[in-house]
Amino acid sequence: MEAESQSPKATNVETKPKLHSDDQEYKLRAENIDVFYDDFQAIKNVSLNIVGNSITAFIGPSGCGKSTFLRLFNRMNDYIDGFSMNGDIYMEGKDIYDPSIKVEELRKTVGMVFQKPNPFPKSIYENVAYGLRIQGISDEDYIEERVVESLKQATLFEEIKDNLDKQATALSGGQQQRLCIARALAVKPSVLLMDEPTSALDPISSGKIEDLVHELKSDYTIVIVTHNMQQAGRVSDNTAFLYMGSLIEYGDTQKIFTNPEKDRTQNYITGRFG
Amino acid sequence: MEAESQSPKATNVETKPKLHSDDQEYKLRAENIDVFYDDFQAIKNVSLNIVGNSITAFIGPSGCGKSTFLRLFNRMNDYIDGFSMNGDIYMEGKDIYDPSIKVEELRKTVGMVFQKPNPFPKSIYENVAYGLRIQGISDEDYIEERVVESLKQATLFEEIKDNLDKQATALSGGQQQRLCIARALAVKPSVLLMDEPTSALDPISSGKIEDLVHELKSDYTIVIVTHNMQQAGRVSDNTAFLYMGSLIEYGDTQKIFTNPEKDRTQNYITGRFG
Amino acid sequence: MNSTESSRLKDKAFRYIGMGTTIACVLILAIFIGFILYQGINRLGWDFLMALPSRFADQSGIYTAWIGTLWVLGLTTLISFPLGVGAGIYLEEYGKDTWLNSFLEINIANLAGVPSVIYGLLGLEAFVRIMKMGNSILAGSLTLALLILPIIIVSTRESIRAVPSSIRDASNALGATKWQTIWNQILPASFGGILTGVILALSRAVGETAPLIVVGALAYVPFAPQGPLDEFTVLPIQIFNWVTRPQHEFVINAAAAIIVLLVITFAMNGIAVYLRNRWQSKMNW
Amino acid sequence: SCGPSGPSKEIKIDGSSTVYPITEAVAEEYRSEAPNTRVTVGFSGTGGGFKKFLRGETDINDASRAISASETETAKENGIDYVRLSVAFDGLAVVANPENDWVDYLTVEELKKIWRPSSQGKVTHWSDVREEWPDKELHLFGPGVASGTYDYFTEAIVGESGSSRGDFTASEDDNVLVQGVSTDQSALGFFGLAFYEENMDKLKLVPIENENGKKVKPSMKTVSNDTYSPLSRPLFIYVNKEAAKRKPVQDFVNFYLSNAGKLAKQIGYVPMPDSAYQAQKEKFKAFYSQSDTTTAE
Amino acid sequence: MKVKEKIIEKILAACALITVLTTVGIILILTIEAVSFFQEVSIIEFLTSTEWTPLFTQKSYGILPLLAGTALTTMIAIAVALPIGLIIAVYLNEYARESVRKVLKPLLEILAVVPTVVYGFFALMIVTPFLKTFIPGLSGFNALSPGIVMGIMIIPFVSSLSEDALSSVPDSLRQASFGMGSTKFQTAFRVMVPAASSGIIVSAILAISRAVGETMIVAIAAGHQPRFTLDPTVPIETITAYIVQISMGDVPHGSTAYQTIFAAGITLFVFTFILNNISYWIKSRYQQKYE
Ligand SMILES: Nc1ncnc2c1ncn2[C@@H]1O[C@H](COP(=O)(O)OP(=O)(O)OP(=O)(O)O)[C@@H](O)[C@H]1O
Ligand SMILES: Nc1ncnc2c1ncn2[C@@H]1O[C@H](COP(=O)(O)OP(=O)(O)OP(=O)(O)O)[C@@H](O)[C@H]1O
Ligand SMILES: [Mg+2]
Ligand SMILES: [Mg+2]
Ligand SMILES: O=P([O-])([O-])[O-]
Repeated sequence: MEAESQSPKATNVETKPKLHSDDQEYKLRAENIDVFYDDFQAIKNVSLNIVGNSITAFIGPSGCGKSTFLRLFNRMNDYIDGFSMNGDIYMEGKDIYDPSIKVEELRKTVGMVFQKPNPFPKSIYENVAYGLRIQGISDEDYIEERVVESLKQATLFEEIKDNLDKQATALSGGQQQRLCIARALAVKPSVLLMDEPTSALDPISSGKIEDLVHELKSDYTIVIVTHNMQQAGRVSDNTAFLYMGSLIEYGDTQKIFTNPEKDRTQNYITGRFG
Repeated sequence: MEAESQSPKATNVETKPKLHSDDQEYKLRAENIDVFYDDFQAIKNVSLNIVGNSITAFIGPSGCGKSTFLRLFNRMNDYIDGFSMNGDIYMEGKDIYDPSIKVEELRKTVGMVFQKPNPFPKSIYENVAYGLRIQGISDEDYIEERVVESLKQATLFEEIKDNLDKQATALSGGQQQRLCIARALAVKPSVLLMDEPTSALDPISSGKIEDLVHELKSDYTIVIVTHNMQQAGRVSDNTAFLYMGSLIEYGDTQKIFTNPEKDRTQNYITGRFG
Repeated sequence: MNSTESSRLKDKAFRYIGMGTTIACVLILAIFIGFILYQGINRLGWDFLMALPSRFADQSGIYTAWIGTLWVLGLTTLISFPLGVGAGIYLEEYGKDTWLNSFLEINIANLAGVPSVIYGLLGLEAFVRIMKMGNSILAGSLTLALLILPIIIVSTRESIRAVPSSIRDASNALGATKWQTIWNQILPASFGGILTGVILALSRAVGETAPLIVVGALAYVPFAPQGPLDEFTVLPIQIFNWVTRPQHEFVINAAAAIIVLLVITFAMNGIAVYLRNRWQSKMNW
Repeated sequence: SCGPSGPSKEIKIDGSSTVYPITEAVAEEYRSEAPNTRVTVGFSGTGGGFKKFLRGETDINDASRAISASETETAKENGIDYVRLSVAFDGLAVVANPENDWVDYLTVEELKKIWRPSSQGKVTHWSDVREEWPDKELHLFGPGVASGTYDYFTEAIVGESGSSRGDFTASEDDNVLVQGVSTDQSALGFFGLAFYEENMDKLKLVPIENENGKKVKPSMKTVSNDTYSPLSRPLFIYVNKEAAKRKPVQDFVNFYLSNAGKLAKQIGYVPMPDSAYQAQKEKFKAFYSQSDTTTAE
Repeated sequence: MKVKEKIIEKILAACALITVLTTVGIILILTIEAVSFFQEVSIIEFLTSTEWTPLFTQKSYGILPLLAGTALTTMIAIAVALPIGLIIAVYLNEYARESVRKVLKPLLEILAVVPTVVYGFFALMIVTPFLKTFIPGLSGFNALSPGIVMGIMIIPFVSSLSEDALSSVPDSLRQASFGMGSTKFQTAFRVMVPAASSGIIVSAILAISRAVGETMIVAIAAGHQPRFTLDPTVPIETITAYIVQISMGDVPHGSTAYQTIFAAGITLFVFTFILNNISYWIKSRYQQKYE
């Protein structure tokens, strides 16, 4: 029920992302998040709303907490020793840290792609089928259909369609990363988290992934961490700038890159620090 | 018998270091040096003469071959698998790669200080005495005299004179590095090679080492590798700029820093690449 | 939803199965040791340690056995320590990356996997018969020394490898010869690790039975040995001898002797672990 | 505790595991008599012991049978002279597991059926021995081939020394046999009577029908009066001549003969009459005092 | 100076060559005795006859009963050690907290330092009587009890080596699996274990090799009866136990009976040699994979 002009919450800042008419329209909402690793506070009172079917980029210097924040949305921090948090994260209005939420279910809805391509040491086919198999699906026809479709979505199918039995680890880095995206897509998530998905890749492979991300936008809500300013500028609708655990500025990517409100953002984007 | 105005050899360059009247005055001479690590050529046809009782700095971007070149002068590359070289290195006119040369003897004349302080896990006293002991010297009085004198030369004596029995590893980083210098001095070398001797140290410790290097100049020929432009400028008489294994420019430090002949040198010194 | 439920259930079940299995193993060990203590602890005493073997179980002791064990241990150390450390130094410091080195490496890996009873056959033929040492302490010790040599070599190499190359560089740059560097720097710096490996290897030797039986140490030796060419018995063989007797009193003797053997083995392992920790914390370069 | 002892104060004994307990007991008692004499006793079996004895490696050999013809041959070749001294009697006990409730007695014929070589792999169940017995697997235990007990048993039962089936648990260590039989319901085994007496509670003694048709259990009495036949026998020690010239050996053997009767009884063997021991002592004395006869140069 | 250096190097090389001498010695001794054995006994009989009675009047030299005994106890040991070791490895690596692992792992490794003669005692005095309460027909000497105890003894080999293999699998795979919504169980058995499979196989092979060569446990608790059977409840004999049994008596040098222990020894050596080399080969390939 928030007003049309309302901006997403952020510590001490009022920034303007692309807005929608209804609270329901926020696919993801983070409210007053603190994250601690033992005594060290990695995220400091960050609030931030993300609308559906958009691409949001997290930028900031190394160690500012981008990955930490991203991983909150599929609860991947849960396994880290010493991790603790305050605040709430909602997905489509539901508190994902509520005890009634099954974290395995959540992760099927919120897919994730990592910095370094990490295919399983199995065949290409079995990599993509993995998410379905662990759900107990055994209908081979359905699995095959999903594998092919996901590989097509990830624009990988044409390159490897004759080699679905090949070991995934034998693919090139760029292909591996697209495979990892296909693997995430196979279980039909609605959110896709990507943590520096191209930082280990050459420029050509990176370009392919960027194109792919663009295409996926119509079906998925995508949050992407990147240290590549140009990439953030090219690919995202909204950008959040984090610095030492705090959200400095958040809003329309165009705006952030051309006319940021904070000097810090300005300095970072023009490469004067970080 | 070379003419007074002759400049040291360098691949495709004519640069002017501080000159002396006689070939004999060149403490060290490298002629047409190629170095290979297996198939990879790390040094490409470099020639370079160094006069006695001077400080020569090697600068250049990481991986350009500074350390490789420096370590030729005490044959420390000999142990590296796959190392091979062409060309000759003379010290006071003698070819140090001649089979008749005993490498252990050479190293007593050419001391070396490394990037990370590497004292032995023994007492301070025994660290400095080590070089004497392995020469078979057993006259304790003489050893003590050398230890004290070397520590004094390395401007460390005052700080630790009451603790000569202390473990050397318990000293601070800067003290450890001065200890390593004292250790090298104890055997009365005439050349001192230093490979980034201050890069692991804080600015204050670095300053002390720089002062020390300056003082040692009157007795030793010093060759120092550094990635710190300011340091090279402050400390050295001559500077050699290496780039991808080639010697780009070599000459008077003042000249190199204020008015280099090559654009590459200019760019590197002003920090435009490297 | 359903599949998530069952996955979670399996997950939970395995957590308990895993914990249960692990604890069960530790528990079995506890039961074993508890049983031994229960059977044997009352038999232990000064008399038991100092008595010679006897046909009466309650007058029988392990004097000859532990003296024999000490002899064998000492002699095995004397033989295997210099050989193993020397071989380790050679492999790590000399002739690296030669075909000989990789051959030696495979060979040592293989020797480490040869069953101990085969070493017994080697000892029987080579030492007892060809070199005519008979069933002596020397023959037994030589056999055990060969048996533990691979362990000592491997741990020596690991310890030497743990010494940072900066130490080696520093020594070389001062004009030290290879051996001077090894003797003055590498060995002192790796000594803790080497010692750990040697003690672990010896603790294995203390418990070895089969190779000694094969070289002929299973005799009734009612007198403590006085020299390396004497016949001998050791604790594990004394235990074996008593275990095979049907009379309960001898079984109790066996249990008591096992307590002594376990104390020795655990103590050696404990010392080794302690040394390793101390060495590792000292060697944080 | 004891001072340096020259090699001459060392006495090496090996041989029969049946005689071993007697010799062990004597050696142990002798420790207090002559603390500086080091007596070592092995139990390689009579045959195994003779191998060493005839190579001159041991001074005394325990034997639960007389020396064989081929062994005598070897002795001549090696120039070993020796004397045989009797030390006690023994019976061979045939034993089963206490839980075995069917075996009441065995005839010599049945024992032969069980143990002869041709029965290997054929007589494998109790029912193969006597039809009314259960169809349970027959697990056999006996002394190893190096033992005099084995030789004696095969001679007495099968008819040829050293001839038997091979598929049984054979051990020179009688303790292993006791353990095996006492823990295995379908076991049948044999060994010296003394081992039965030491482990009576764990074993069932099987009576043997002798040629008079009487079912006899071995005991002190039945062995010494010869009614337990054919499985009773004398036990010996053999002393090397060279060794017998050494004073410590003479002392030890005399001590042995003086105490064997008492100790044998303690352990479960059948002692000889005192006069017999006296006769053995004299035989021994005559042996080591006489000049060399057999040793050729 | 140079001369001294050379001498030292030669001495050190000699130390290293002792290991070669050892191998040569083992192979030579086994081969020489085995060759004279095979001059008496046909290799066909050795490999095919199902009876092993070299000491009796009706001599038969079939190694199969000893091999069967070795195979039987080894299989029982592996059946115990492999699943338990693997479960423990997975549990310690994927489930247990660091503090728990720090306590449990060294405790488990105690199992591997207990001398084998002590395990023989356990097998004979504890495990066999315990098993008898379930299996009344169990002989006092049998393959089952020493097999199980041997299995317990080699659990730490399997668990430690497998855990090393599991922990060398990059964490990114675990992350990927969790990120897909897998439970720890699914992650462990569908991703981690397959990814670590070569290391786990190495641990299994080394465990087998160890079980094949284990001597005292079987010498004490398995009986000494060469029997061509896979029945775990009756007395059997392994190759190793046979060597010990013969060594306990005095079989004269040069006799065929004496040579049998070398024929048995070379059989044992060949098996363990093959196993060790397979594991060495897998290990050197697999170590390249994750480095
Ligand atoms: N497991 C952990 N335990 C303790 N501290 C951690 C842990 N992970 C991250 N941190 C700390 O939390 C802070 C934020 O880390 P995070 O990985 O989120 O940064 P980032 O912005 O993603 O950096 P980068 O660009 O280098 O990936 C850093 O200071 C980091 O050192
Ligand atoms: N042991 C070696 N084996 C193979 N290549 C080597 C080895 N040491 C150095 N190189 C290569 O030789 C080149 C020169 O190395 P060197 O260490 O001399 O560079 P450098 O100028 O000292 O660099 P830095 O400033 O990083 O110390 C580099 O490309 C390096 O990768
Ligand atoms: Mg990150
Ligand atoms: Mg360098
Ligand atoms: O050991 P034996 O008495 O049977 O020879």
